[in-house]
Amino acid sequence: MMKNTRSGSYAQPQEKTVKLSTVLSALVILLVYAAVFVAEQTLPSTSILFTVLKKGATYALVAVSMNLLNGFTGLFSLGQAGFMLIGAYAYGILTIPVEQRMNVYQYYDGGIVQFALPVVPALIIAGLCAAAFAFLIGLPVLRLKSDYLAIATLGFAEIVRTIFQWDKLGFLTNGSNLLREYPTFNDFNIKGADGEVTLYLSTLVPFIIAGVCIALIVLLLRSSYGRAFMAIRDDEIAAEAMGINLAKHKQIAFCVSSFFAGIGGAMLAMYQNTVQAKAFTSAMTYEILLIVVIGGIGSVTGSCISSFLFVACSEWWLRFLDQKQMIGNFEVPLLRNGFRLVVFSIIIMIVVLFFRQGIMGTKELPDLFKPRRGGKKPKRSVKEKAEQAKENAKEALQAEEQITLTAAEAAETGAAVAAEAAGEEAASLKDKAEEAKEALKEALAQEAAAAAEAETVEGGEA
Amino acid sequence: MREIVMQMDNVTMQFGGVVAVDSLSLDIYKDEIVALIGPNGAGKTTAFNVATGVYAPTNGRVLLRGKIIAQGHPTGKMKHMYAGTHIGEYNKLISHTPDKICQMGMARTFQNIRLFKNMTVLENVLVARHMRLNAGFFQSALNLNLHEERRLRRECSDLLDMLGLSDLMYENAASLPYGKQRYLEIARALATDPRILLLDEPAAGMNPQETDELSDFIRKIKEDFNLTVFLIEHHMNLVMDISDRIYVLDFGKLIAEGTPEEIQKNPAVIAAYLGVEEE
Amino acid sequence: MLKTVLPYLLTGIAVGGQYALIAIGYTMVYGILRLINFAHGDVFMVAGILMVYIMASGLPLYISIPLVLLLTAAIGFVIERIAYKPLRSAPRMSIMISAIGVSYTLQNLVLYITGGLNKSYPKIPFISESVSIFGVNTKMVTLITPVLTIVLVVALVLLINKTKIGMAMRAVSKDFETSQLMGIKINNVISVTFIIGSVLAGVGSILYFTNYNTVIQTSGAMPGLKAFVAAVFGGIGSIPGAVVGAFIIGICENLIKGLDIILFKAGLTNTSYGLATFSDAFTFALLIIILIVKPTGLFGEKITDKV
Amino acid sequence: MKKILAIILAMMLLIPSFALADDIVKIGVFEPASGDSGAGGKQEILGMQYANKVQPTVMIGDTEYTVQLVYADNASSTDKAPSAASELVNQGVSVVLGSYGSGVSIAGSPLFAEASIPAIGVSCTNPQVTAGNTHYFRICFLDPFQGTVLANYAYKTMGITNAYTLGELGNDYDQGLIKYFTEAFTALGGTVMGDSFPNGTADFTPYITNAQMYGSGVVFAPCSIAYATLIIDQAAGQNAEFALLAGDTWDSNMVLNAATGTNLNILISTFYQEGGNEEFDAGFKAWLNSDAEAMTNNGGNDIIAAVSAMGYDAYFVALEALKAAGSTDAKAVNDALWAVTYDGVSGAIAFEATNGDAVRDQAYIKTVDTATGAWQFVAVQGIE
Repeated sequence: MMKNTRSGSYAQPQEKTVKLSTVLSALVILLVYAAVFVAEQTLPSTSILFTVLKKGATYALVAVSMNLLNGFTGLFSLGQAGFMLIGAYAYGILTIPVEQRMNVYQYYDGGIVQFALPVVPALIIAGLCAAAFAFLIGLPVLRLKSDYLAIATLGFAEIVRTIFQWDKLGFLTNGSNLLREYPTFNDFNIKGADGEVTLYLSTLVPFIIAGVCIALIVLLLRSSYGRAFMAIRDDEIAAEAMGINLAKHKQIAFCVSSFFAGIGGAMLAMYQNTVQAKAFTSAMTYEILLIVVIGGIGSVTGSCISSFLFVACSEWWLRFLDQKQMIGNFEVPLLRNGFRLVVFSIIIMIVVLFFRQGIMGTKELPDLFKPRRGGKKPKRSVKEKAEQAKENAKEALQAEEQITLTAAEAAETGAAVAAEAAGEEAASLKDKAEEAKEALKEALAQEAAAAAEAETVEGGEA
Repeated sequence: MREIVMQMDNVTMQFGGVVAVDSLSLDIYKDEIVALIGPNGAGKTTAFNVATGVYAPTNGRVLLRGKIIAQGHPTGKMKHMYAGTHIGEYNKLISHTPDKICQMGMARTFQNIRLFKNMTVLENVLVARHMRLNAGFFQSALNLNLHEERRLRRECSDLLDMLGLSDLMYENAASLPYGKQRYLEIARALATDPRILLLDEPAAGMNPQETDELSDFIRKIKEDFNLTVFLIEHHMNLVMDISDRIYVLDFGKLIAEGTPEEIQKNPAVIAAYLGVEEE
Repeated sequence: MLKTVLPYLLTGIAVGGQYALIAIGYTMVYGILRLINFAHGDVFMVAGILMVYIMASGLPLYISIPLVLLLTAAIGFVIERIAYKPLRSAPRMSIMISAIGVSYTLQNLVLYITGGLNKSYPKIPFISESVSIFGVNTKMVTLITPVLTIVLVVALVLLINKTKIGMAMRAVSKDFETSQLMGIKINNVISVTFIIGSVLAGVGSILYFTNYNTVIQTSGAMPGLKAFVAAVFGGIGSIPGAVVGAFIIGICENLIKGLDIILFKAGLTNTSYGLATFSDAFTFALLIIILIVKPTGLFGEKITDKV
Repeated sequence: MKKILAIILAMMLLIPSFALADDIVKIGVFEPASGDSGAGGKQEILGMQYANKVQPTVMIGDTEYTVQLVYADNASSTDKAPSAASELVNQGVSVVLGSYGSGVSIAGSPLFAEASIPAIGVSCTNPQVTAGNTHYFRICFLDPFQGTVLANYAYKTMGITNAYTLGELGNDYDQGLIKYFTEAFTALGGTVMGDSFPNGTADFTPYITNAQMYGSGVVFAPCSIAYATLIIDQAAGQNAEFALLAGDTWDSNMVLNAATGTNLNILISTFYQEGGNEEFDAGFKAWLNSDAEAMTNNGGNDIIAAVSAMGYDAYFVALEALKAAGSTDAKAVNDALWAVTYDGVSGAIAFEATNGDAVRDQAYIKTVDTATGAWQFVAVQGIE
């Protein structure tokens, strides 16, 4: 009944290109790592490039973890800074060398923890701590709908911040004071006997940590669970009707995301050399959210790229906007402290308003290497499509007419109030209206696209 | 006596003061195709929603293959507002979430198509297999269940092949034409391994020729998948063509039941559909 | 005992009134657009900054106050037109992100203009004066705030219930699509909502900053967030709810700040636990609790899911 | 679109490399120009800028170098501090001045250490800034000193036995000073009650009520200026009878502005008292009055903040170190710094040999003359 000329032959090349593009992507990633390694050995280690790369890698992980929630599971959570804080503190508390504790916990007699863990176990525990908190808070709040969830998680982050600053817990958290002296990125450099660095790894290691974590997230997204998350994002009700336990899967996504946010927090602690709860404000969450948006909600690649761009722009490239610049004798107007942030926020608003897809949309790295399909389509299918679109449009129009009529009826009998009370009727009515609108939009878009395509094809032939 | 696959006992669904479904009782036997018809706003979709666990019934119960999947009686404010009958018969509250009911073998489609729009056709179907996954979370999350994953993909692409959607396997679900989206929704429901399939207006928006194709298709899947089918539909040709039995709802009440021939002749049904000259 | 609690109650009521004026803006916008207008707190802050600059330019009070309110209304209107209107059909998350973006932009703009230094708010005669009530010293504004808040709220409720535009607003908040089909000019209604919300935030800002006389770019964030919590607490979409919620939060917050000493005076403890630390955390804990126990808030209406 | 963006970004990369290269020595200014400590940071920068105006060149060896100040805003935040520090390192500065605020100094410290660049803390009073390293110096006194000085003054000179402390939650400066103050005050036999307020607090009336209820004779509130003005205003509104006591952060004309016309008793400890050096005072005021932007950054009037004087001194200490090192090489400057002594406007500066802290045993206590809106010298107070 649906015989098509392209039948069957379509799937095969698809498979092949997937493989090719995967290989190419892997190559690109490998090149990036190699470049980082080489740059680190050749350029002076104090170059700001490395500072930016370290923070970029950290933010990339956090942004991807946030994307897992917001972009792939459709849970709008604003608690990221809170989970990072937990991770950062867990890492700091567990890794400060025992002999330094008296020094760091200067007001709390060296604190209660009197041992130090190696970096990797501490990182994992940092993630687990964040995940454990996420589990507890997730039980009640994940039932909430989108924006309520956002505000509840935001509130949660604020509560966490307060608790960690409370001086009565100072024996553990050092109260309002800094945690420091724990291993930082620079401790990954390999030093010779004379104390000189023989092999620089302080940038590569954060790249590796972030890379491994992001790879794990990508694997998760590609798994059956990842599909379930995306199904929940696309349509919660349908997902539930298809046998997906919403509570369980939301909880999993929330905990996994927080786990990696915790590790990201620990990385941030290593980057900052010190940890202080004060820095983990909602502004930090917003920053990460904006990174996700700029990169494209629902694209891991996008989050990674944009986090490096974001960090580089805000903390390096645009810094010159904060200082007076002279071109010859002419002083460039407007440039003074704070201008960088103004320019930056305007760029962000432009992205949010006009480039809603962000850098990558929902595309991933391998998608960039796939041949574009549009150009290959035979002319006939274009015409078919156009016709189909027109038909759809007609149908939608009719449907809408009908809805307007029924809506008018509803209005007569007491407008919206009655419509709501009527339960099923209201629901079906509204759905129909939505459906029709969507169909109409789609149809119009399809028609336009088809027309455009037809034109280009014809143009090409002429 | 044949096995009853699904049974509704005196199901009442009341929203505020409005009784959407009023003491509905029906039985659906194995291997039947049963239709639920009625004018707009008769409460058909509400009945579906109660059966699939979206709404908990205000009163009454639903059984799936002999097991109670939903049972309720008026509580809280509803105690005073309740306008239905059979009060006090269903004292134990039982409710399952829709996912649990789906796992127990009842799958559905939606009146307004609810596909996972940003996922491919194949992925849409794969999602429906998720609950039957053997691998645990970590095994799956680390992609260690390659074998199972490959099997799932094969099964799903076979299913799509069977439904004539295989050439669209890697298309985005949202980019499918309307008719195909309806078929995809059915394919997705079938992928959950259902015993009984609930179709909510599967022919909505289809032209007569497509509707005919659809009725053949429903018969075919019923045979191939060994299904029981329960559907809501407005296209009378389709209903009369494929139904073994028909239930008719009007203002939430069951006004008739019987074979297509009986229903066509039933004066109450005719009155409900065409309206009766008063006096 | 009462003597101990009274000063906290008094400031609590004043703070509550100021939160209430901000909360109304949140609740009205949410009622209509289902959008948490994250930028609302910053509009409140900008109103404060405007007042600083306008008064500094030497305009008399009776011109500068209306001018500030007018400009604040204009800002609210422009924000809606630029940042929210183009996204009307976009997913809700996009609009919310846009709101966060606007908030970020406003803060940075003010940072740039003021140089990140806190500006002291001009003293407004009469309401800045100190008064003594029941032996407690406070500012006049503390007494005026609740009264003015109630007056404004009553006026607003009348506007919503008695006027044509009010009816349109109610209709839109009940059912966005249907009212559009009924011929209500959605964009006008939304603009009016934003203007009303902004003006009230402007009034709130005059009261608030007269009390706490410093404005800085981050001044709006916390009051904004708390006002939003108040709106949710009272049942979002409900104006009386927002007002009641705001007063409850204002009073609770202040009582917690004094909890140590209240317990101390009551003879329950003799050490300081530093409970005042949790005054902000408490607000958010309250939010999470109310969302779990009664997601619709105190006065919210139940919204049934459609399938 | 994306291409254009890429080109723009590439161009931005090139811009910073325009700097010219003839005989310039760069001094990094690692200060907050935004965030909670923005106001204080700016006043500290003013001192450096004025010093740069007074002495724009330095003789290193036989060559006269022009001194260029390179700024990096650490935004008062530990998560922005490393990249700001890195920016300075990248610009090739020989020595760093700053920061206002100890947390950011500690966060930036390892980056300076890695590049072997010495840093001179101007007003970061936390012991941990210089502890255990050889590259961070400071010209101001430390928290334990300041806290003890104030406790001594309150208990011994003012004769107060009941104190209330109020600090920002999560701010190590506030909490550190309070800690030392409390220890010293209770050791003397006084009692101390206290609260912490969350970041962003505007409503201090309940805390002031708390202090009144405890019957405290003095409120020790060593918080940042933004909160200081609020506390002063609200304390005045409640007719507070206690004295307000604070550390060096309150030495700002914003505090003066807020306190003028009230009948509060405000006492602070600080590094410098206007009138300590007539020449500096006159010159600095003249400069402020001639430069509108500097005036704005100083809060709109020409009262000299102690941190400005400290910034001024820090600049000259850096020049001394450069002269002594005889080269612009950061490592050489670091080595030379240990032996640098300088007679600055805020007093004689020398570094002790373990941590590189300033050798200072006295603080100025001053009070606000609420009628005229000026600082009034009260006493010089040491630990004993």
